[in-house]
Amino acid sequence: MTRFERLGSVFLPVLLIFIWQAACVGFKIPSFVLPAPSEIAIALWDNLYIIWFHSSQTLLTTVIGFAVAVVFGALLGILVGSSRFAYSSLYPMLVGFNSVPKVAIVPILVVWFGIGTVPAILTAFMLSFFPIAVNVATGLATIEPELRDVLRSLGANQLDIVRKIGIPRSLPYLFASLKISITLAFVGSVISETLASNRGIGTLMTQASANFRVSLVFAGLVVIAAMGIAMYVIFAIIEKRMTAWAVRGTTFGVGG
Amino acid sequence: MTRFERLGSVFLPVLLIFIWQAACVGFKIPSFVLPAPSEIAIALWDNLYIIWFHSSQTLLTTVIGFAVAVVFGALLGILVGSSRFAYSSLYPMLVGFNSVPKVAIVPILVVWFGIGTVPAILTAFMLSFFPIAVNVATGLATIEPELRDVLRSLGANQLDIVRKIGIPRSLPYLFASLKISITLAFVGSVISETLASNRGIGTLMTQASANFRVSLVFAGLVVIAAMGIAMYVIFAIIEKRMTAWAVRGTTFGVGG
Amino acid sequence: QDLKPVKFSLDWTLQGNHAIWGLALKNKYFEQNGLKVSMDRGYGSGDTVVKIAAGAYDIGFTDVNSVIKFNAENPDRTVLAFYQVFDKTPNSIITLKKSGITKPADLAGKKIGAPESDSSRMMFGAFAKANSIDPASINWVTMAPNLRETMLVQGQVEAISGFSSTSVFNLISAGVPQDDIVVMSYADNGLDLYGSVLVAMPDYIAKNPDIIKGFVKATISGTVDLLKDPAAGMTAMQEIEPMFDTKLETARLAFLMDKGVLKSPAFDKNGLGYVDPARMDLTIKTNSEVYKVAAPAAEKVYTTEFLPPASERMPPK
Amino acid sequence: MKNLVELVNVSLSYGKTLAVSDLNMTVAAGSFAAVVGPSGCGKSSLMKLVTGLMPATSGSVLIDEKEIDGPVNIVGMAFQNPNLLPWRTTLENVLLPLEVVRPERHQFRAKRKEFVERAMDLLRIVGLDSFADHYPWQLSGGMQQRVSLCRSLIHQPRLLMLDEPFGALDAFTREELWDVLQTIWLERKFTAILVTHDLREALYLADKVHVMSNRPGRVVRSVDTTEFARPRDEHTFIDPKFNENVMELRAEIRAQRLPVDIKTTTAETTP
Amino acid sequence: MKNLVELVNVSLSYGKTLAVSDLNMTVAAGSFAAVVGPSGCGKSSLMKLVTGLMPATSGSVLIDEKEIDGPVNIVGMAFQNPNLLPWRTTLENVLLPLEVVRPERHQFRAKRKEFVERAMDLLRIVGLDSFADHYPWQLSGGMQQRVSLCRSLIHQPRLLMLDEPFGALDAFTREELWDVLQTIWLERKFTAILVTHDLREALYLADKVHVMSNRPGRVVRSVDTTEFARPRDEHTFIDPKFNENVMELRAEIRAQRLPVDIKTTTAETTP
Ligand SMILES: Nc1ncnc2c1ncn2[C@@H]1O[C@H](COP(=O)(O)OP(=O)(O)OP(=O)(O)O)[C@@H](O)[C@H]1O
Ligand SMILES: Nc1ncnc2c1ncn2[C@@H]1O[C@H](COP(=O)(O)OP(=O)(O)OP(=O)(O)O)[C@@H](O)[C@H]1O
Ligand SMILES: Cc1ncc(C[n+]2csc(CCO)c2C)c(N)n1
Ligand SMILES: [Mg+2]
Ligand SMILES: [Mg+2]
Repeated sequence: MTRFERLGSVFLPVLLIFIWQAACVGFKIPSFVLPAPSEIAIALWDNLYIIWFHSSQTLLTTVIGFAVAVVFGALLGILVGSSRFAYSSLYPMLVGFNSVPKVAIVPILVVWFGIGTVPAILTAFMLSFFPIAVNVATGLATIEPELRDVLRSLGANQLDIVRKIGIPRSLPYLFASLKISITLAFVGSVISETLASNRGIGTLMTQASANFRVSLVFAGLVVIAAMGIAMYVIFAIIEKRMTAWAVRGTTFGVGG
Repeated sequence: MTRFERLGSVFLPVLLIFIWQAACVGFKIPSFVLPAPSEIAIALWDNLYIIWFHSSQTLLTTVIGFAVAVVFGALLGILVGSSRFAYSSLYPMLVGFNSVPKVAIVPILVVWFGIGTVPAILTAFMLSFFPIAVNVATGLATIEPELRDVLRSLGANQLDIVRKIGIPRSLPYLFASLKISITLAFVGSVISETLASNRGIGTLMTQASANFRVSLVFAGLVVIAAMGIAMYVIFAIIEKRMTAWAVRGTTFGVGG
Repeated sequence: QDLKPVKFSLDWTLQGNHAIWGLALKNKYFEQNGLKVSMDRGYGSGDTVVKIAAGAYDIGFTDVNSVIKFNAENPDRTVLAFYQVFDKTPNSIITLKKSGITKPADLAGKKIGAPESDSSRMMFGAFAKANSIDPASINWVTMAPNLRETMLVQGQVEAISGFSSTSVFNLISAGVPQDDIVVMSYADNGLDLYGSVLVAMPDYIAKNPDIIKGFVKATISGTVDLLKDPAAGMTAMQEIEPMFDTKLETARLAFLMDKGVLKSPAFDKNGLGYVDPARMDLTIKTNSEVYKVAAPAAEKVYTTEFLPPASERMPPK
Repeated sequence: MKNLVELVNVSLSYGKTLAVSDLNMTVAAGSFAAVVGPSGCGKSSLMKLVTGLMPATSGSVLIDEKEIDGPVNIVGMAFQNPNLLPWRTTLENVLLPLEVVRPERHQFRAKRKEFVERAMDLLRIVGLDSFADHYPWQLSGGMQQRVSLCRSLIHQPRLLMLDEPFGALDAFTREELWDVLQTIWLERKFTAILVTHDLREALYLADKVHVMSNRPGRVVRSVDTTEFARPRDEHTFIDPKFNENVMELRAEIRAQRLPVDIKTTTAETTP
Repeated sequence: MKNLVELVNVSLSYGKTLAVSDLNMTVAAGSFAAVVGPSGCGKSSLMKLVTGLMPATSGSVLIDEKEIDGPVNIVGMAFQNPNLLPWRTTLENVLLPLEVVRPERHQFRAKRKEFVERAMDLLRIVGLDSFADHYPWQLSGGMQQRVSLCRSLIHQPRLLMLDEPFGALDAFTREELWDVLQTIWLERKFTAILVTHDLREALYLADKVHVMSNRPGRVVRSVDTTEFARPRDEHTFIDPKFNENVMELRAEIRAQRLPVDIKTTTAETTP
C-alpha cells in the first residue's frame, strides 16, 4: 500500500501536467493566457538564479510570518476556546477582520514600515493566524468534560488543563490548520511583495507580468506551489509522529 | 453571563473604534493613509446607495461561491479523509494549489468566462473550499475506531460510516472551517472584482482608490467586514443547534 | 563626505526610460551632487503620489495629471512638481486594425477596457470633448492593468486606454504584429498635455533646496547620457535588476524618444525640463474640467525654481 | 445442529502482542455460548474476530460454514464500552441499527413509527423509557450500558454478541435483565455469545461456557450446561449442580491465572 | 474522629433531572466508606459532589469542615469510565497526577526517576508493568481500569474516590486487588470512598456501607462493618455475620428498587 500511495503522489501530478500540456497544445491556448508546462519549465530553467534570488526571500518572510502566526494563533485560540466572554466578543471581530482583503491593508503597512520584508512578514502573519486560532479554539471548546474532570479532580488550573489536555487533544486539528495556514502565509507574502517589495516571488511576478512574460509569472507560481508542498511534507512528518494516537485506523475491510 | 457576553461583543469593537479615532486625530494620520472612523462613517452615509449596489453583488457571488465550496470541500474532505491513496496523492497537490495567490489565476478565468460574476464566484470558491476539505478530512481520519466498529459490526458500508459517524462527529470542525472559509470567500470575490468587474465592492474600492477617496475604500472594507460578521452570526446559530452535544462544558470552578 | 540620503520612488516597474536614474546612479551623478539615492520601483502614478504625500518617499517620478488630481482632492496636503521629465503625455487609446477603428470618432458606442485608475481613462472626457465624441456612449469595462492587452487580443473589448509605451509593447509580446496596432495618442489628438514629472512635498523642498537642486542636476546628466547612448543605459538598468529585458526596453525607449515624449522639439530648443506655462495651464485646466474640481493654482502644482540655466540642460544633438 | 460460528486454530496478534493463539471454538446455530477468562486474556478480541471486525492473523473464522473476510452483517453487538454516539439521543442510538441493516434501512422512513415503538418497548424493559430523549452523557454508566444492550437487540440479529453487558449494573437490575434476555432468546432462538466475569451469569444464561486461558487466550475448557432446564429461574441458583459448576469454573480460572498470581505476590512486597 | 467529608441536605439536579436529593452523609477522616445503590441512583453524582467537580444545587458539601466551592485538590479519583488520555502511554497516564498536584509538580523533573519507579511499582502490583509503554487503546477493558486505579493512587491522596474500580475485572483479579487496596489503606490510612455494585466488595473493604435509594438518591441506610477485624482475608467471607450483612444489604437495595421493578414487570409483557 505504501508503495502504491507513494506512486499516487507522483502519478497524479504528472497526469495533470500532461493534460495541461495537451490542452494548451490541442486548444491552441495562447501562452499569454495560460502557458504550457513545457514553456513554464523553460522559463524556470532560463531564470534559475533570479528565481532562486526571489524565492529565498519569499520563503524567509513566509516562514517568519507563519511562525509568528502559529504562536499568536494558538494563544488566541486558547483564549477564545477557554473563555466564553472572549469567544463572544472576539470571534465576530476576527471574522470581520479576516473577511477584509489584505490587499487593502498592505499599503498602510508600507507607509508605516517601508517597502520590503516587514510588510511581507506582517501580511503573511495576518492571513495565516486565523485558521490556527479557530481550530485550536474549537479543539478546546469540544474537550469532553470527562477528560477535563480527570484534571480538575487533581486541582489543576485552567492552564494545566489546556496544556495537558487541550493542546494534545486538538493536535490533529492544529496540524490541519497548519496546512491551511501555511498556504495562506505564502499567499500573504506574495501579495505583499506584489504591492511593495524589491525582492520576492511577488516582485518577480509583477515585473514579469508588467513585461507580459507570462510563462515567467507561472514559473514563479510553480515555485511557490513547490515551496508550499515542501512545507507540507515537513508538517506531515511531524504530524505523523505526534498524532499517531488519533489516527489509529482499522486495517480490515471497510476503512483504511 | 449571557448578558455580560453580549455586552462584550459590543463593547470591544466600540473600544477599538474609539482607539482608532483617537490615534488618527492624535497622530494626525492623513486620511489618505488611514481614514478615521468618523470619516469612514461619513463616506458610508454619503454613498449608501452606491455601496448597497456594489455590496449586494459581492454578497451574491460570495454566497454562491461559498455554497459550492461547502459541497465540493466536504466531498473532497470525505475522499481525502477516507482513502489513504487519495490522502497521499491529493493532499500535496491541494496544498500546492492553495499556496498560489489566486490573483494570478483570476486573469485566466476572466479570459475564459468573461468579466463579471462568473470569475468572482469561481475565485470565492477556489479560495474557500480548502479549509473545509482539510477539516472534514481530519474529522474523518480521527474517528475513534470504537465508534466506527459500532457501524462496521452492523455491516455498514463506507458511506454509511461517513454519514452516520464521520459527518456528525466532525461537525464542530466543519463549522470551524466554515468560519475560516466564509472570510476567504469574501476575499476571493473582492479580489476578483478588483481585477475585472463592473460591479461589486472590489470595483467600488478600486474606483474610489483611483480617485484618492480613501475613506470610501474603507467604507467598502467596513461593509465587507459587516457582511462577514452577518454570515458568521448565521453559522453560529446553526452551529449552536447542531453541535450542542460537543460543547457541553462544565459550569463549576475552572472552565466555562 | 556625508551624502544626504534620499528615498526615490519610480512610477512603475523598471522600464527603459528609468535608465535616466540608472545612469545617474551608475555614473555617480547623485554622489557628485551630495546625494545618496535609493531607488524603488513604483506601483502606478497615483500610488506614487500618495506615497510622497504620506512621507514614505522623499521624491517621486509620476504623471503630472495624477499630481493635479491629487492636489485637487487634498488641498491641504498638495505635492509639488519640480522637474518635467516627459514633454508629452503617453496617454492613448489603443486598438487593433481588425476592429475597424482608425480615428477617435470611431470610438463612439464602443467597448473600451481599462482599470478604474488608468489616467487615460480618467482623462477620456477631455479627449472625447476635443474629438466631439459623446463620452456617455462609451461602454467601459473595468479590468486590471495587465489584463487589458489580453482582453483586446481576445476581442472581449474593442479598444483599451493606457500609456502607448506600455500597451504597444505588451501587445507585441502577446504576438500581435506591430502593424496591426492602432495608437490614438491624446497628445496628437487635440490634448497637448504634459507627462510625467519629479515631485516632492513643498515643505521637504523648502527644507532641502540643495537636495532638490542636486537631484535635478543628476537627472539632467542622466538624461543626457541616456539620449547619447541608450545601450549604456540599458546595461546600467540590468545591473540593478537582473530581470530587466534589455531588448524590449531598448525598443520602448526608442518609442518614447520617437514619439516626442522623452525627446522633443521643445526640449531640444529650450533645454530639458522646460515647462511652457501656457501648456501647463492647459494641462491643469483640462484635468480640473474632467474631475469637476476647482483648478489648483499653477504654483501649487509645479515650480521651475530649481532648474539650472538652459545652457546647462541642453540635450545632446 | 449446524455450527453458526466456528473458529479453527485462530491466532490474533496486535503488533508484537499476541492476544489469542490457537483458539478453537464452535457455537451451534441457535445456542447460547458464554466465554469467561481472566482480564486481558483476549475475550473482546475473540468477539472482534467472530464479527469480522478484526482479521485473524492465522487460522480461519467461519460463519455459516463460510470463511469470513470482513464484517458480517448478521450481528448485534454490545461492546464492553457502551460506545453510544454522543450526538444521538438514547432513542436515536437504539434506532441506529435499523438505519443501517437490510432490509430495515430501506423501510426506515415508511415504518419509522413502528420502529420507534419497538425501540421504546426495549427501553421500557430496561427501565429507560423516560430517558429516550436524553443524550448519552446525561446517563449514568449503568444506564448507558442498558441502552447499548437495547441497540444490540433492536434489529433482531441472528447472532448476538454481548461483551460484559451487565458489568456496570447492580445485582438486581442485572438479574432482572438475565431473565429478560433469556425470555427473548427462548422466543427467537438466535445464536448468542456472551463474555462475562460473572460465572453465575455465564452458567445461568448459556448452554455452553468456554473458559479461556491467560493471554495468549485459548479455550481450555468448555462446560455444557444444557442439563439445567429452561426457562431457568431462582431455583436454578439453588440447584447444587449449578453451584458445583460455579466452583469448578472458579477453580479452572484460578488455575489459568497462576502465572500472574506469582508475579503479583512477589510485587506486593515492593511498595 | 473528625469528619473529612460531610454532606448536609445536598441535592443535585441536572436541568430537570433530579439526581440526588436531601442527601446526608459523613465520612470520618481515615475511614473507608462504601456506597451501594441501584443503577442511576446518583452514586457517580455523589462522587462528583464530594470532589467539587459539580456544585450542589442546594445544601452544602464540607471537606475538612469547610464548605467547598470548586474542585478540591486532595483527591485521587478513579472514574467509572477509565478516562485515560489516549495520547499518553500507560506509564505517562499513571504519572499524570504527579505533573499536576503540589508539591510533586515542581519536583517532577528533578525526581522523575523516582516517580517513574513509583508508577512502575504500582503497575507491577496490578500486573501491567509489561504494558507501561502501551497506549490505552492497546489495553483490554479490565487493563484500562487497573491503570486508572494506579493513577488514582500514585500521588498518595488524602481522599481516594473509587467509582466501580473493579467492575471489568474477573473475580480473581478483583479479589487480589481488594487485598492490595486494603494493604495500602492500612499502611497510609487515607480516607476512601468506594462506589460498587458488589456487596461483598463493599463489606469487605469498608468501615461503613451507605445504601442509596432509587433516584433521586438519598442515603437510606448505613451499615457499620468495623466489627470485622483488619486485615480482612478469606476468613472474613465465611464469617456468618458477614454473609448476614450481605443478605441484609441485598434486601435493602431490593426494597429501594421496587418502583422500577413494577415498571419493568409490566413492560415485559409488551414485546
Ligand atoms: N487495539 C489493540 N492494540 C494492541 N493490543 C491490543 C489491542 N486490543 C487489545 N490488545 C491486547 O490484546 C490482549 C487481549 O485484549 P482483549 O481486549 O481481547 O482482552 P479481554 O479478554 O477482553 O480483557 P478484559 O476482560 O480486561 O476486557 C490484551 O493484552 C491487550 O493488551
Ligand atoms: N451530565 C448529566 N446531565 C444530565 N443528567 C445526568 C448527568 N449525569 C448524570 N445524570 C443523571 O443523574 C442520575 C444519576 O446519575 P449517576 O451517574 O450519578 O448514577 P449512578 O448511581 O452512578 O449510576 P450507575 O450505577 O449506573 O453508574 C441519572 O438519572 C442520570 O441520568
Ligand atoms: C511611459 C510609461 N509607461 C508605463 C507607465 C506605468 N503605468 C502604466 S499604467 C499606470 C497607472 C497610472 O496611474 C502606470 C503608472 C508609466 N508611468 N509611464
Ligand atoms: Mg474485554
Ligand atoms: Mg455511576
